[in-house]
Amino acid sequence: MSSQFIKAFTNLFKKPQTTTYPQDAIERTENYRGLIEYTENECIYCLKCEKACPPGAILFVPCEDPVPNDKNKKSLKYEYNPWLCIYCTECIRACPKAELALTQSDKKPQIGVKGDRVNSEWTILEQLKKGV
Amino acid sequence: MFEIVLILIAPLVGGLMHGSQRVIRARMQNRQGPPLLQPFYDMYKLMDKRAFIVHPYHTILGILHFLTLWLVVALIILGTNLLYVIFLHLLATVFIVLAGFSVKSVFSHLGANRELLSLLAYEPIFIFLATGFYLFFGTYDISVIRENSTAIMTLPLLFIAFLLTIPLKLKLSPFDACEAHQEIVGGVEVEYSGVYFEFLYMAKWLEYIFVFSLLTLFAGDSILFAIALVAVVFLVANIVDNSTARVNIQETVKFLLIWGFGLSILNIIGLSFV
Amino acid sequence: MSKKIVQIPLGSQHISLLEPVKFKFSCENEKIIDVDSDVGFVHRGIERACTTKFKYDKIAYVVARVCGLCAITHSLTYTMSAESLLEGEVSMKAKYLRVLMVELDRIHSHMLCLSHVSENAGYEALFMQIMGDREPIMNLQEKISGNRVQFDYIDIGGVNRDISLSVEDDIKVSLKELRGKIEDLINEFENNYTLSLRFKGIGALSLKEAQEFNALGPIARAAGLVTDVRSESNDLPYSEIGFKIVTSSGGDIYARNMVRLHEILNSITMCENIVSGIPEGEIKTKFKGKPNGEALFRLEAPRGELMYYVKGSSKPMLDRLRIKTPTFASIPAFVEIFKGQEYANAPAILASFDPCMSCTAK
Amino acid sequence: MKINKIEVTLQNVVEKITKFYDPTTTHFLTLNGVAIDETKTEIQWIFADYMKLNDNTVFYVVVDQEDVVPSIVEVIPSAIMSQREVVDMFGIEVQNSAKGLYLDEDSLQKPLSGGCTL
Repeated sequence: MSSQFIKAFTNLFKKPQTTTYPQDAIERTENYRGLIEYTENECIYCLKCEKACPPGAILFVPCEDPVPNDKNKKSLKYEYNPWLCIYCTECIRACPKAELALTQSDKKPQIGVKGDRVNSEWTILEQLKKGV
Repeated sequence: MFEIVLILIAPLVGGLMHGSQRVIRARMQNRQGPPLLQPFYDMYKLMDKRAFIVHPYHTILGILHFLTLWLVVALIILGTNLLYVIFLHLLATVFIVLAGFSVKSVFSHLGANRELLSLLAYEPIFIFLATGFYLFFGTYDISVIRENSTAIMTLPLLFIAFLLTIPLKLKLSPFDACEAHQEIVGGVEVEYSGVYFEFLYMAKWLEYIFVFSLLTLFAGDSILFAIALVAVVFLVANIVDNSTARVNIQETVKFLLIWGFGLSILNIIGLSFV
Repeated sequence: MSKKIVQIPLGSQHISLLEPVKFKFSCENEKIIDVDSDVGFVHRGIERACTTKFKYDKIAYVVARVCGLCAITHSLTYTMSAESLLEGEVSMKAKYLRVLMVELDRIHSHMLCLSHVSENAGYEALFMQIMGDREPIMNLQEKISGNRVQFDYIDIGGVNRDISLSVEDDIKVSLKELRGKIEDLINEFENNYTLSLRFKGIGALSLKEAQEFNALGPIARAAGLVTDVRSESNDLPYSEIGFKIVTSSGGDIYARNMVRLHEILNSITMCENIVSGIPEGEIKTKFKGKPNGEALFRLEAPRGELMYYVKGSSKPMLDRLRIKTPTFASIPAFVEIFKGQEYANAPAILASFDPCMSCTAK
Repeated sequence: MKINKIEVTLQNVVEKITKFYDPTTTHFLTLNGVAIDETKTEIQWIFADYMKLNDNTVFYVVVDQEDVVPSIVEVIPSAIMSQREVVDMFGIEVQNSAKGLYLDEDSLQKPLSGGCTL
């Protein structure tokens, strides 16, 4: 009891340990797990990342005007849902051209708003994928 | 005139004391905590909330509790009879106890029960306090007590007994079993909402004024000593709050009845030998 | 005083609860005479999802979502049971790293429980202090796995990230600081008079009751029942890193707190031993085949024994996954302890069980 | 971990468990169900010994949807929770066991049984 008594008094003159976010930025560790970044030109469209993703946050959906790439024979388009992603990096481990086609950056996802394909529009993409 | 202004701003001063208490508590717990004016921001927010009335008497009793407490504080500032003040304060507590029992919520009942039990513990000490002042000064008049020099040297045990009731009245650990939000969700406060809760909230601020103005009676006519006394007691009460756990209501009553009651009686008996 | 019986609800939403659980106490003057419980508020159907929606190699990530605090134990238990149905061998280094994370998890989970117990006993300052002391451990976990809470660190074959030398140094420094703080806390829990009024002799579970109701984890060890899955299995290298069973007697809240505090000290020792003696090797090895057959695995989660039953038949989808969580098995013991206690002590008693409702309802 | 599987019948399961179970050395883990096909379910009573290396004992019986599984609450009071869970999840009747631990009236009934179609 007495040690807590003294501690309560001395704490009065100490700087509080609260991080005053957002005035002060939060320190990020070097291994911070941020967004998955995709480079269209490097991709070989093996679809391994899509199969590896546990929550299904990566989808290759058919589209009409794909970015010109020789490997893209089925005219697919890479779609990524950062609000579904759990940032486990299974996709990067599955990727045969990791560090080129798929990388993990230290960026945070934006706060998801309605126009960001968070829920209903992503469901449409999933249905489109199932239809293939 | 000065007294009238003082009476009018009493709840605001109480709010500031509550705010500073929250700041000090936060610093003692090594965290940032709310700003000093947070109680007033809370009030502003509460005004926006939908007020839900369980039944009119419950609400009226809550308002009466606040008004009576304000009257108590006013009487202290005006310097009237100490005994009136203490009994009027008892009435204020009775209002809130009645309010607690008038609704169906179990938590409210438990809170009112605990409030009654704590009344049993601290009320004798208040009455002994008045008796002690009467025996020393020959009058119950607060204005007379304020004009004479300090009585703390002759009433030291009563002073300690009074200090023991401060955590109970301000709902600080270790004697905050009446409110005990982890157990009974605030006790009697639980059924108040919106603008009507504000009255209970302000009543809490007035308790600060009530307790500390009783405390200043020990300082007599020296204003500096009064300020020092309030500051030190305020700080110590907060330190104790931050180094103890909540004690059960039974233990609280037992502790106060043994120590508070015992010390007061010792002091009164001692006075008759002086 | 009257003999009227009052029904006091605790939950499903209550200030002293972290998660939804409902207890209905029948009280006579604040003395509890009967208890009724309802635990199914957060049922999410994870067992079914694991057998219909996810392939066996992704389930480690799914079951981590059963519980936020013991996420690592869930994924580790599943992974180990799945590995026993596949062909392959986990490297020693991966095993050490797994134990390191599990023990760090145990430290911060126990600290959360202790802070919560003291908060429910009305000691907010101690709550803030323990939560503040817990923060470096969360940071360590973030440095190792990249995340503060959902680690996603363990996968079939090993672990996902290697540990760097600078992180090893950080671990050593943080744990050394923590040891001093925990010793102060032991002193505080032993000697604070108001805390002893709230904890000593309150919510006691006798050894006989603990055996009868199959109490687990710290609750059982506080009652003097010698059981710890860490010494009941040899799949993880616990015997090499200085594991000791901590038991106490009395079975009250105080004994449970003491068991937790001393377990934290033991875990700190283990983590220090791990960091100073990580063997060389791969962090991940390839596993072949599809799960075939039945496997049953137990592991000591912070709250007690966690069991996974896995059944597969050489298909990517499992046939059955059964999760038995510690709190789920202890609820009959909880109900028994509550009877005869004061209602005022109920929140503290409940917190001292360290109940995890999202584990229970899964 | 090693599993010792012992087959029992619905008639003798309580008797066998009573004979096997000693609260000072063994504890009951859980009652588990495994759907075998659309109507058959394997019910398992899982036990483990205190402080023995990798020792698990499983009593199992294959039941039909209509069978009533005997309750072991008399012997092991803590089995009540897992019995209620099996009732909810597999739609199998367990003696003296109430429904509705996890599932509400309007939710999918017996989601883990073989006959469940989603």
